[in-house]
Amino acid sequence: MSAMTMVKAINSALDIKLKEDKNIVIYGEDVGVEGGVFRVTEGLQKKYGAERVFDTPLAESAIVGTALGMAVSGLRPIVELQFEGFTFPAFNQILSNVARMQNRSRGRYGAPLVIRFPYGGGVNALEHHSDSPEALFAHIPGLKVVIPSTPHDAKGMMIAAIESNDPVIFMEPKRIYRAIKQEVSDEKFTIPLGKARVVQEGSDVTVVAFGAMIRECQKAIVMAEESGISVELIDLRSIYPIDRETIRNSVRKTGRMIVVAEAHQSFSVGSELIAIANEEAFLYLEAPPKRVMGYDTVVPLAQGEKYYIISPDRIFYEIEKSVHF
Amino acid sequence: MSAMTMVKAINSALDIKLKEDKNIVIYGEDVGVEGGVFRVTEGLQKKYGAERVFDTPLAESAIVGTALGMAVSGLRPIVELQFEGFTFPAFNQILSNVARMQNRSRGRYGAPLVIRFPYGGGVNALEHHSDSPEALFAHIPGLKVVIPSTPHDAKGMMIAAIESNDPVIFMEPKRIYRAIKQEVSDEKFTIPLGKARVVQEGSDVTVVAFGAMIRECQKAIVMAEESGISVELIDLRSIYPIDRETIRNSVRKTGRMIVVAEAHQSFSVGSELIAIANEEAFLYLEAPPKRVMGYDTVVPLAQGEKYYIISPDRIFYEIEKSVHF
Amino acid sequence: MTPNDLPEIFRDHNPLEDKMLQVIDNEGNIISGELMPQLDDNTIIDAYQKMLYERTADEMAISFQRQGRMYTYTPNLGQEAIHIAAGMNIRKEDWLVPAFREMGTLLAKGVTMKEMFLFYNGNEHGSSFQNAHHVLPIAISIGTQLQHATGIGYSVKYRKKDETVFTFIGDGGTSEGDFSEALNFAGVWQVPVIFTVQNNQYAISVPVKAQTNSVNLAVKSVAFGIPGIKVDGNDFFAMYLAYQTASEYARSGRGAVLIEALTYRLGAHTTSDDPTKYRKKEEEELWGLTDPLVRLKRYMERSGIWQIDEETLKDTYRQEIEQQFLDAEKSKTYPLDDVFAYMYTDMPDELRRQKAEYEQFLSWKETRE
Amino acid sequence: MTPNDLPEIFRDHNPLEDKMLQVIDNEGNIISGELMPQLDDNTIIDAYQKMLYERTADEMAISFQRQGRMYTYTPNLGQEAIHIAAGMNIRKEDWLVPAFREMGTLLAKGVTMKEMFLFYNGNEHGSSFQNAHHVLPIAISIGTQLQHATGIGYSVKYRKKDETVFTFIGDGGTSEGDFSEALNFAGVWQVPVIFTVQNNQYAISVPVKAQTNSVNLAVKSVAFGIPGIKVDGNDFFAMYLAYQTASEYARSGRGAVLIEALTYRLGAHTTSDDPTKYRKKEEEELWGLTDPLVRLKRYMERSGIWQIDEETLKDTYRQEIEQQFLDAEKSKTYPLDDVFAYMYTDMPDELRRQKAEYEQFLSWKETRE
Ligand SMILES: Cc1ncc(C[n+]2csc(CCOP(=O)(O)OP(=O)(O)O)c2C)c(N)n1
Ligand SMILES: Cc1ncc(C[n+]2csc(CCOP(=O)(O)OP(=O)(O)O)c2C)c(N)n1
Ligand SMILES: [Mg+2]
Ligand SMILES: [Mg+2]
Repeated sequence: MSAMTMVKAINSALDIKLKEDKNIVIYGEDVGVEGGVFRVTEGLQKKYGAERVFDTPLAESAIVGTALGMAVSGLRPIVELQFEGFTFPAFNQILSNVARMQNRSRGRYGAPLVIRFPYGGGVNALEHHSDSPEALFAHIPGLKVVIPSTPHDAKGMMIAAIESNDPVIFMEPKRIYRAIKQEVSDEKFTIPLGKARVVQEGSDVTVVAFGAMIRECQKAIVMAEESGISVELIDLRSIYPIDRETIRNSVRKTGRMIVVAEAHQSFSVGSELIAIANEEAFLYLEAPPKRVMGYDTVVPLAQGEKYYIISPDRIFYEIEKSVHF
Repeated sequence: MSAMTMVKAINSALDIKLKEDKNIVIYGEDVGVEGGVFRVTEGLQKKYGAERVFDTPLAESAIVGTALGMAVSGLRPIVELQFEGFTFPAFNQILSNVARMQNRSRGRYGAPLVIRFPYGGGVNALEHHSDSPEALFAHIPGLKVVIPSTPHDAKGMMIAAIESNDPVIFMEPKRIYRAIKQEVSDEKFTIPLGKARVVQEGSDVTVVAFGAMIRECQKAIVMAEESGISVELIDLRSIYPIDRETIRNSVRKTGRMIVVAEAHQSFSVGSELIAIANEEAFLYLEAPPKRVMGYDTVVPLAQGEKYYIISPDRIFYEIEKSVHF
Repeated sequence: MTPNDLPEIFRDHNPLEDKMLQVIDNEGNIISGELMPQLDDNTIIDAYQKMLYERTADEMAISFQRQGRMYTYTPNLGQEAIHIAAGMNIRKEDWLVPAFREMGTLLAKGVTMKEMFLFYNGNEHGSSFQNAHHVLPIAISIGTQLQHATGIGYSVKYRKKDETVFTFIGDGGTSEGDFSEALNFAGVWQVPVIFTVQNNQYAISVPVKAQTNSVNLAVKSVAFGIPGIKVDGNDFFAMYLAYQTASEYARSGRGAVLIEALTYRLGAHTTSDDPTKYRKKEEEELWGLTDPLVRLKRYMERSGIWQIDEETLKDTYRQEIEQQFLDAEKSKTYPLDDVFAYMYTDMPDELRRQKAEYEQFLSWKETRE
Repeated sequence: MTPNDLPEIFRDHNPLEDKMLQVIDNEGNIISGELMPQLDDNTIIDAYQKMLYERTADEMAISFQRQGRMYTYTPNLGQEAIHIAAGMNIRKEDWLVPAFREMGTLLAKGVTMKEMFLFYNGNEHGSSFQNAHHVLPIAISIGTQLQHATGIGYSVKYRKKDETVFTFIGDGGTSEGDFSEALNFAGVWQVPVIFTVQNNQYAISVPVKAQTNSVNLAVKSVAFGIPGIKVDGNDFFAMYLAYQTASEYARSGRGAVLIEALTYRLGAHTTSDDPTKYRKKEEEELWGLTDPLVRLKRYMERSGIWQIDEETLKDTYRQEIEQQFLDAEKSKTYPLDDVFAYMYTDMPDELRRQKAEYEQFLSWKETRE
């Protein structure tokens, strides 16, 4: 066990898998010598050589497109895209090929690869550095889309992602890259993809969140508890496939659901979870399931971000409203 | 008035606007000499010259990227992307720039342009020619996303789209490009973007659809009526912004909602409409709102498409289930 | 890349000077004897037969499509020399990363006409290429496939395999950003990839002069620091020589190569296309004179190695191809399972749920019927 | 593009031969007198002052950022000759489509330091460029801006305006597919766009030799059929001459031009970057010798036109810049409205609803406090 940030935990996962499997290569912009702009790949080039951990030219489509070529020919590439805002030059390769090669070739060629990138707001960044595009990836059939909320989960989910024979979009909440330290095993372990985690049990209302929002929800829950409200907190972990069972069980129990996420609210994870709550627990609903999410606007630059980002008191406000509906 | 297919109606809209406004140019792959692979721009190059209606090199990102350049400098470009499956090389330009220039420059530069393309299944096509990616565009703040379901609407909405000072994604249901003929005015008229249309009033259940699915819903409604079920059919017309008011009024009246759309169901228009039904009409709901949509799979090639595409009896089946919930 | 590393034919046919590699002319006369690849008569006859087979298969596919027995089809008419020359130089262990207009090369790798028919009949099993080794499915999203090829190149190099990657794109495709990125990565990584641009003069209706202002397409290699050469794509011997040389170059570890094969799409873009809308009969006739089959046949006649009873041969081909078509038609089953089964290696519950829902509908439907 | 249409300096500095346009050396000595642009002393002094202003502003911005009074900032250190030369050749009616590292050119077009500070302080109003004509906001998604520039070029040509488009990208950016597509369209459309690649040797930590295998970046113009030239980007006179020539070329209707400006990023990539992780002190020192300010100053000293009291001048600049910074800090208001107001020209009800919902929360919050 060591105290690890999420950055360190992901680095540890990559390290373990690089050591274990010669077919794994890691590449992207600045991941080699520099170790990534967030230092997630720090030290790995030194340890495993520039043939296995390396920098590429500045071209996201080719980073992903070549990764698919590697994957169909026996390698298991892990590529970094530098920020969520720079995944879109690669969107065509992801949607049209990475997600579809397995189906298109009727299983003849698969795409065992991981595309990882930092995402999300709250870091006072320039444009394109504060977005949460998980819904765009989750709507694409053929992908798994996952987001960890703790160092422990980040490590176990990353190892599972690398070992998955399906392509995984691994989104890293940059706001908590270094904000949380946690005791994490130095050994190899995995957390199965596709399963949500009940962070805390409760009986009055279900709060579903993921990534950096879990921490904000926990702060809100302290406020709720002071008001005598019992909250069940679910960390979704996997955006696709989504864990209907955990949602069903919880909402049937509490009768209330609040989704907390940073992304634009329309056509979002929030919409999807509300649909699921209706499909799975319609007769149990005591208040309308609610999304507490970003606006359908560009994430404001640093000075305006306070209006956009979801604060604990905002979450508490919605919890209270739901309970008193 | 003339009997027009949707192809002809859109052509008529383009013709009227080209004649009226010298700042309008139309371009894309094969739209000039050839008049587009679906002949939507037929005859326009001849009429308005190759400076205003022209073919480009095969590069969707540049087609959209240059259109934004034209738009900020006073032109009003209308670009065609050949099929929905080939919009994705341009996804970055659309999301990162077209949708954001107005906000980024605090209104100094706008993006009055139209991106139009055929979409949807049911035409026995090769891969990438049967998809319905409306949710991907609708999740991007800054865009308007619209889909006509009749020749009349196509013409009026296209003229409105061209006259909009905001960028419009204009999706054309290729399955009904020529399948429906309708008397349409030869004159200029507009249909405001953002407003749904109540195709038919009813009291038992609300069916929300758009594009080629309207026709399928109408067939299902005949079956429903035979079973004594009164259906209200709403043609959404605008995917973003979505017309909450029309949905609210209808669902509050009927207490039931079924969304019919071709796209993959997760993180879709269906999810969004269910969320809206909850937000706007929770206490009125008598059965869980339901999405009748495509699977989270690639749209199968021609031989398997029958399993994927929504048939009238499938819609009727869901209407019945909802009414008897 | 110092000029000395460059094979002679690349140096002698500098695309910057817009030179083109050619071995025989339209009449089948040898233009440059020293360039004639060393091929015995049987190999040449074999090449011709393969070109004839591809042409026959194309003609039949078009006719099946017209009969309404097949969906949209993309003919290869006029581009056979490229496909067969590539096919004769590609080894079992080499990779083929196709676009969508190189049937002859697919067949050379072991893809069957039955699979081609299945694919154009709307069944994904036509892309699984059961007996073909190292062949990716047809790529429809133009340009993307070149990046896969470059990635395979990296993987081959990384694992120190003796495998070369053959990949294809059209003239129109060179305008896609993905084309440039793929060649740029290949240049930096120095990987064994042979990029062929089949310049058949059109991207659907758009002529190549509207695609780019560069003097030719081979010259684009300069931007990526890899050798490029423009070759007469309707001259089987020139194409053979180009692939032979490029393969040696790639196998020797010197990296990627760009070949522009100058050809002409004799037929329509697809069976839904009508070329009379955008090109002149005279132009088609002029290019018709460069037909690769005619040229090779003339060469064989002139050099006395013509021994082919073409009509009998075509009949044999027709029967065989028809049989494969019928097999494909017969195997035209598409169980519901196939929609879901291949999306993931381990199917998520969500897909199971969606499938079950559809099956419930089917049961309801049955009870009603 | 026949060679005769090409301006002499393009012909004499063929990027295929990796030649570079240079007028003065590091010591400020004239290398090729016949290339020296005709500039009077005051213009040269003015150029130096502008470079000095840009440098001063950069130093102060870095220091404001270090004081925690500003967010991440991208310095221009070492690249001033390019920016000021471009700025002196760009006219009011010309368009500037920037990347994110050409502050001097932005200032020349009328952008204010206050706006720059507002932007790097996290306020979109810093991109509205109130007093600047025909300047697009800073582009962060690398490569996309070149396509906007090409589109503006089309619009200028279509409306028969005498306007030239200046656009910029870094060495790393040349690897993006969007770069190639933009230049290819510009070649086909023959539009008045001057593409500058600021080759400052690095894309964050990645050296230019890892970006591409081409002999230089100017040579990429060959792939698009437009003229290209490699210029010493730290030589103000060479850059001036390049822009003068390129502007004439573009204005004469002959089309687009690619300029590779060879320079060096003397500072960090951004204020969050630490270059010692990936480059050697010796390398920095070596390039330090080519500092464009030092070179121009030496030239002025040698030719006896040095009349600048640099320290006094810098002090004036500092005061003026500080004032603009304070103005930016003062205007640091960001009403909730600003989040919603600019997304559409006519705000959809949906955004009104979302805003109202937030305002309800704010009222609740107030009652609780
Ligand atoms: C990314 C993308 N954009 C558009 C299309 C539609 N399309 C199919 S073939 C074609 C023309 C291709 O021309 P070329 O590259 O010259 O190949 P050819 O068809 O001549 O073999 C187009 C535009 C596509 N398949 N992919
Ligand atoms: C599409 C895209 N990918 C990645 C980034 C992240 N990024 C910002 S600057 C930079 C390096 C740019 O290098 P270069 O083009 O040489 O310009 P320079 O910073 O040297 O001026 C990168 C990778 C980005 N802004 N846009
Ligand atoms: Mg072609
Ligand atoms: Mg750089």
